[in-house]
Amino acid sequence: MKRRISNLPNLKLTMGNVEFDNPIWVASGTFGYGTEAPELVDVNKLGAIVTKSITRKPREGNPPPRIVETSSGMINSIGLANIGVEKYIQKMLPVYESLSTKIIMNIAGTDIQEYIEILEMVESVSSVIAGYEINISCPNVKKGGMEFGVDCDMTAKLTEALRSRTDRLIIMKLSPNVSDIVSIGKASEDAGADAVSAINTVVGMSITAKTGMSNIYTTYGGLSGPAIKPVGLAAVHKLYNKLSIPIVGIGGIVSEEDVAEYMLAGAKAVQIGTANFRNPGISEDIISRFNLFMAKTKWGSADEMVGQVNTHS
Amino acid sequence: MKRRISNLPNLKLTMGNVEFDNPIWVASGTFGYGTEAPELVDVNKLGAIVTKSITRKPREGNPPPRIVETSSGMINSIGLANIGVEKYIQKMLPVYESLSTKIIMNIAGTDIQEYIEILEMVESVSSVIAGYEINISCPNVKKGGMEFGVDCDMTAKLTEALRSRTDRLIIMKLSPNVSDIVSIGKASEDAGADAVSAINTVVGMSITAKTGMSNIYTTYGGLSGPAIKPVGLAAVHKLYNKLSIPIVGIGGIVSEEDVAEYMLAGAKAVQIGTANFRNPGISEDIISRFNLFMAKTKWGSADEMVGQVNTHS
Amino acid sequence: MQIEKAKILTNAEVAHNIWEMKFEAPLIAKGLKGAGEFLNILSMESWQNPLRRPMSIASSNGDVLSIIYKIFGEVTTILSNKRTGDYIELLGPLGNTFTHWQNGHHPILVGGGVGLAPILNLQSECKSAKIEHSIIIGARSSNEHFIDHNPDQQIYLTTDDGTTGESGTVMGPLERLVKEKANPYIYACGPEPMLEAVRDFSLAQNVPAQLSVESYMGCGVGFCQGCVIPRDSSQIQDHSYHHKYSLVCLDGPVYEAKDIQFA
Amino acid sequence: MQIEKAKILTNAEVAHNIWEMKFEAPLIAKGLKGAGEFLNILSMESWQNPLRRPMSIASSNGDVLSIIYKIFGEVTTILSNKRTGDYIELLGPLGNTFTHWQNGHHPILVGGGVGLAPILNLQSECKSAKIEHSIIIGARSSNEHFIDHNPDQQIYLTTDDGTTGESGTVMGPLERLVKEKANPYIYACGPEPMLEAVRDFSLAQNVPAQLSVESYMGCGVGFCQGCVIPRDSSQIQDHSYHHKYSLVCLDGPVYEAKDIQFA
Ligand SMILES: Cc1cc2nc3c(=O)[nH]c(=O)nc-3n(C[C@H](O)[C@H](O)[C@H](O)COP(=O)(O)OP(=O)(O)OC[C@H]3O[C@@H](n4cnc5c(N)ncnc54)[C@H](O)[C@@H]3O)c2cc1C
Ligand SMILES: Cc1cc2nc3c(=O)[nH]c(=O)nc-3n(C[C@H](O)[C@H](O)[C@H](O)COP(=O)(O)OP(=O)(O)OC[C@H]3O[C@@H](n4cnc5c(N)ncnc54)[C@H](O)[C@@H]3O)c2cc1C
Ligand SMILES: Cc1cc2nc3c(=O)[nH]c(=O)nc-3n(C[C@H](O)[C@H](O)[C@H](O)COP(=O)(O)O)c2cc1C
Ligand SMILES: Cc1cc2nc3c(=O)[nH]c(=O)nc-3n(C[C@H](O)[C@H](O)[C@H](O)COP(=O)(O)O)c2cc1C
Ligand code: FES
Ligand code: FES
Repeated sequence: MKRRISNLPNLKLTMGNVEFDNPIWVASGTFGYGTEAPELVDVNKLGAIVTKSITRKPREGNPPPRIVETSSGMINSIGLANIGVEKYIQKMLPVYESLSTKIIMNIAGTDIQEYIEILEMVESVSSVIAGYEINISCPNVKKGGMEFGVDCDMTAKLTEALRSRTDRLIIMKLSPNVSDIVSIGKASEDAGADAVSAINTVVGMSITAKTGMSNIYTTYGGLSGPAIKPVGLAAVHKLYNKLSIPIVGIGGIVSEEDVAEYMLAGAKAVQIGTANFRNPGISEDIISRFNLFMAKTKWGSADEMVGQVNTHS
Repeated sequence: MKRRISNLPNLKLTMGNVEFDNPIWVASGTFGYGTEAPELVDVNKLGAIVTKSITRKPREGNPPPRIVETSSGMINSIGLANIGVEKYIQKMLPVYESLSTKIIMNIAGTDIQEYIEILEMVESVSSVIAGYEINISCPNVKKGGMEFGVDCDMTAKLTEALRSRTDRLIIMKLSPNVSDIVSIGKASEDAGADAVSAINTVVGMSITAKTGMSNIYTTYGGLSGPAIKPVGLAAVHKLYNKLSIPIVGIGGIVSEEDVAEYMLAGAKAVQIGTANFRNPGISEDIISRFNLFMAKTKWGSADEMVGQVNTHS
Repeated sequence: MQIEKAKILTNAEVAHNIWEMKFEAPLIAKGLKGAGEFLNILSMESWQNPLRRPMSIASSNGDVLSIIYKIFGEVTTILSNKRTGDYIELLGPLGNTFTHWQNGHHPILVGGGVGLAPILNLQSECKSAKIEHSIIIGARSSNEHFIDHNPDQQIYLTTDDGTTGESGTVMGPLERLVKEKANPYIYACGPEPMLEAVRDFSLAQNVPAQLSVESYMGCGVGFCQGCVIPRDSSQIQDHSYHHKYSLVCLDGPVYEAKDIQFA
Repeated sequence: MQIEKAKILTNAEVAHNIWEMKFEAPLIAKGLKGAGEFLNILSMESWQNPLRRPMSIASSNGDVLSIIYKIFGEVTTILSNKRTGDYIELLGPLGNTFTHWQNGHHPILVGGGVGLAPILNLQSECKSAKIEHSIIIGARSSNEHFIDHNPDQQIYLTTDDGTTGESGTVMGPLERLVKEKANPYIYACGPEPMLEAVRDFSLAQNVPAQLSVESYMGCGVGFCQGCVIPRDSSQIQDHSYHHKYSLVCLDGPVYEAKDIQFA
């Protein structure tokens, strides 16, 4: 076993045609557009920022209450409140020119045409964005995303349509609320996605017994946070066993050990979500601590540990 | 609003042809065969005991490690270790004659024939059992249960086959690991089930970063406990909206308020699982505290609050 | 805006179920802009409760800040178990401040329940600036009050059950004071029904009012989009991505009464 | 078997990362059957860690019991933060006991790490019963020991790094003592590699041995079927529903060396 305590371990990775400084990214919808808390986090330290889902038109989102805490987790139903692609191009893309971290634009739509339109609008202007994460798995909008996320054919069609229109990185973001996440992942891979990310939130509900009220306006919302880490790990490991494209692990990551667990399960990179709400600087902290963690393990680089969990078999 | 502080609230309920003293039961696999801890719990106080899944032959179960704690939850992969139906008939049924609580026998099989055989063997002897919970949703066996739990047709066939062979209560136990739990519930209802119970455990995985080991021998196991309460509540509420048979709510219940939340979401009865491991007497405690809770609410009986969550709409 | 581990100086029950905690937070103290701002508090290592809890700043005195909190659920119970010398982790200062009170008005400060916290902070500022003002404090019963009824000092207490001060809600003294005082400006914080009553009254009487509102918060910094309230204004705020809603953590918690709606 | 809230009398670090806690548990104390039994401990209200933690009883003295624990993860850290006068909730006594040590043997007691706890309890019983015995205690280094090396009293310490007592593992003194003593019987508790070595040695030398083993426990009472170890015995136990496995919480934690397998 080689040990490299002296040098910082190598955290670089390549996905599609993009090189990332490290595998620790922030998840869509949990870090705004990346510019909200400059006093608290140096975003240039992050492996990537996945920006809040963008739709064709601005969306006001769902009425409050939109969020509620649960045991080791939270439920949200923001309803894809966002500024719309036009404003994203106009206001955000220029800002991203000055950041050295990679920007991944998360896109959501209600039909294939909407996804295509958004992507084409962004492709038509020059910008530094590294690629797209395609949200086919948001549980919080009535029409839309969700329908793709449970259907292999639709996922394949959407992936193909986008693939043919960009050379940038395409990551399909998968839903855990399905009987068989691997088949959706495989459909994405076969249709040309560069990677898949998993998981989006798990459908959940919260009620206050004393008042009899639902704590989320839309009744159901998406469960996230440490409570769902086991669900995310299982999804990533199953995908790793059957796919050859890289997997981005998401769900309940709050520490450097959680990052390592996801990588051992098969994730080449990870995204931190809910934890950013507790501490806007946590992702930066986790990157430092992951460096120390790696320095004490037998793995020479982050890449070497991907998928190497010992499963007793 | 009527308030009945003086009298104990009415907790009785009828499901199928069975009258239960109260809606608070213990969940299969979390209370053994009901006779394990007589010093710590008076089982006759419980609304019902759902016994550990029984298969046609005794099963040794999976190799250890079989369980591991997670944030506000645990993962298990017991692998349906059980004494088999013959010993159940021989040893347990006579014991149940002396209990005044209702016994619900949980059955698991690898194909329809196995379920039928088990049920017929029990029906062929005289006993006091109140009915059957049919486990079509165990994530921890290679062959078996799981296949039914994700497939409407198989669920319908199995339900019909069992329905035609018993007049006792039949509860189909549903898996949350599906794209559409309501369709499986509807298939059960249409095929003659008296009730459905939801949810069984959520597929999950656990890894120790330092050692790189999977903490469960079979890699994947079933997540239970408070972490999954939001998932159970959402499932119950969705089922309540579309089914007319009663729903038994399961998942993360550890307090009288959790019981009330499940009832507000649509459960006519509930089962307590993982919490029994922390405190073998907790279900009895929760029944007392639920009585006090009810006495302070506007609901005259437990039945009145079923499904009455206020969803802002 | 900072994250700071603050050392607890005192933590004591000041009225029934209502606690006051004082702590040293020099970094955050340096960034304060005025009464109305809040802190987002983390009370434990465990992730059982992943989210921080927002609490208004009730006073600031050099490096020492205080909060006044009601024991409501899990986290406020944990807060009340903290002892002198323990630490809590603060994110702050967050949010906007009460304004215009220095501009020649007679500020009428109205606090209900623990909504009193930012109102007491504003009272201190009025005192320091030697601005004549009145304060009305409402509660259900005398055991929830920890300040004395003192009309001579323009301190008016109300209780629903009449056990202290005037019987009834804060609206009694408020309606009276608005008539008595020249150029009144209302500043209120408290439970939603109280804020609605104050809002309706201020609009009907055409008296300006600022309300400090609460909403369920995920982050306090604009990341989560969880803390919205419907906004009655044409002024588009980018934070909430759409003019229909306003983010309480960034645009609030203090709003002109006319600008917000209640659900 | 009882659930009892026990008042903590003392809680202190006795060696590097190793703590001893004493508490009053009169109900549980009444039910004790002998050394080897354990408690299932709940250290908090929160459900962040839903499961209790099994800990061997290290001593019993009237109503006062003690445990010796190593700070391993979340819950043992919480345990170490408890102060005198705080309460912990115990479920116990659980499990079986060491046997045969009163039957004319020379008990050789072997404890490794915190596996020492039940071994110290057995040592006390030997002392009370005035049975001549030897004790071997292994650790990685001297800072993990809190008992003195004292061959005159038949107390033998070992350390991997030789900083105290004999250098090496417990196997050194064990092999020697087994030869020296008439009618020896080995009682061991400690990390799995140590137990495996003791087991193999006892089988090879045909010396009887009882081992106290650990396994991940869900309930401690036979509900969950989580705590199994593979069993090398034809004796069918109903608890685990099948002869292949044994439930450590009910059939164990003490096993005849020949009866169990290690993974
Ligand atoms: C800007 C602002 C300032 C506040 N100032 C004060 C104050 O000075 N003193 C005071 O006692 N309280 C204040 N609150 C309310 C306080 O945040 C809640 O009472 C506290 O979060 C309750 O936490 P808990 O864990 O004890 O209760 P829980 O059992 O978790 O929840 C009980 C109720 O508390 C509220 N709550 C819980 N979590 C949050 C959250 N993350 N964000 C907002 N509300 C939440 C909800 O209404 C919930 O129904 C303020 C809230 C806001 C938004
Ligand atoms: C019969 C028995 C007697 C024991 N006696 C002692 C003793 O006297 N002193 C002592 O220090 N330790 C003893 N242990 C081990 C002790 O239970 C663990 O060290 C403790 O649970 C660690 O908890 P944690 O939260 O600090 O660690 P965690 O971070 O939760 O876990 C670290 C490791 O502790 C073990 N563990 C965690 N939860 C459990 C559980 N529910 N059941 C069993 N193991 C678990 C696992 O190996 C896990 O990998 C005993 C275990 C058993 C089964
Ligand atoms: C408040 C909130 C808003 C979110 N918004 C989006 C979104 O707009 N698009 C998206 O793809 N995922 C969204 N997510 C899902 C997260 O990106 C992530 O997949 C999920 O929260 C699981 O990770 P976590 O457990 O680390 O939070 C959102 C999550 C939260 C909590
Ligand atoms: C250790 C363990 C064993 C279980 N065994 C069974 C089983 O044999 N049959 C079954 O239908 N469900 C079984 N379950 C699932 C529970 O009955 C219940 O559906 C699930 O644990 C969710 O409830 P909870 O969160 O209250 O634990 C088991 C759960 C656990 C934790
Ligand atoms: S609390 Fe998260 S955006 Fe306001
Ligand atoms: S710990 Fe649950 S059966 Fe042994």
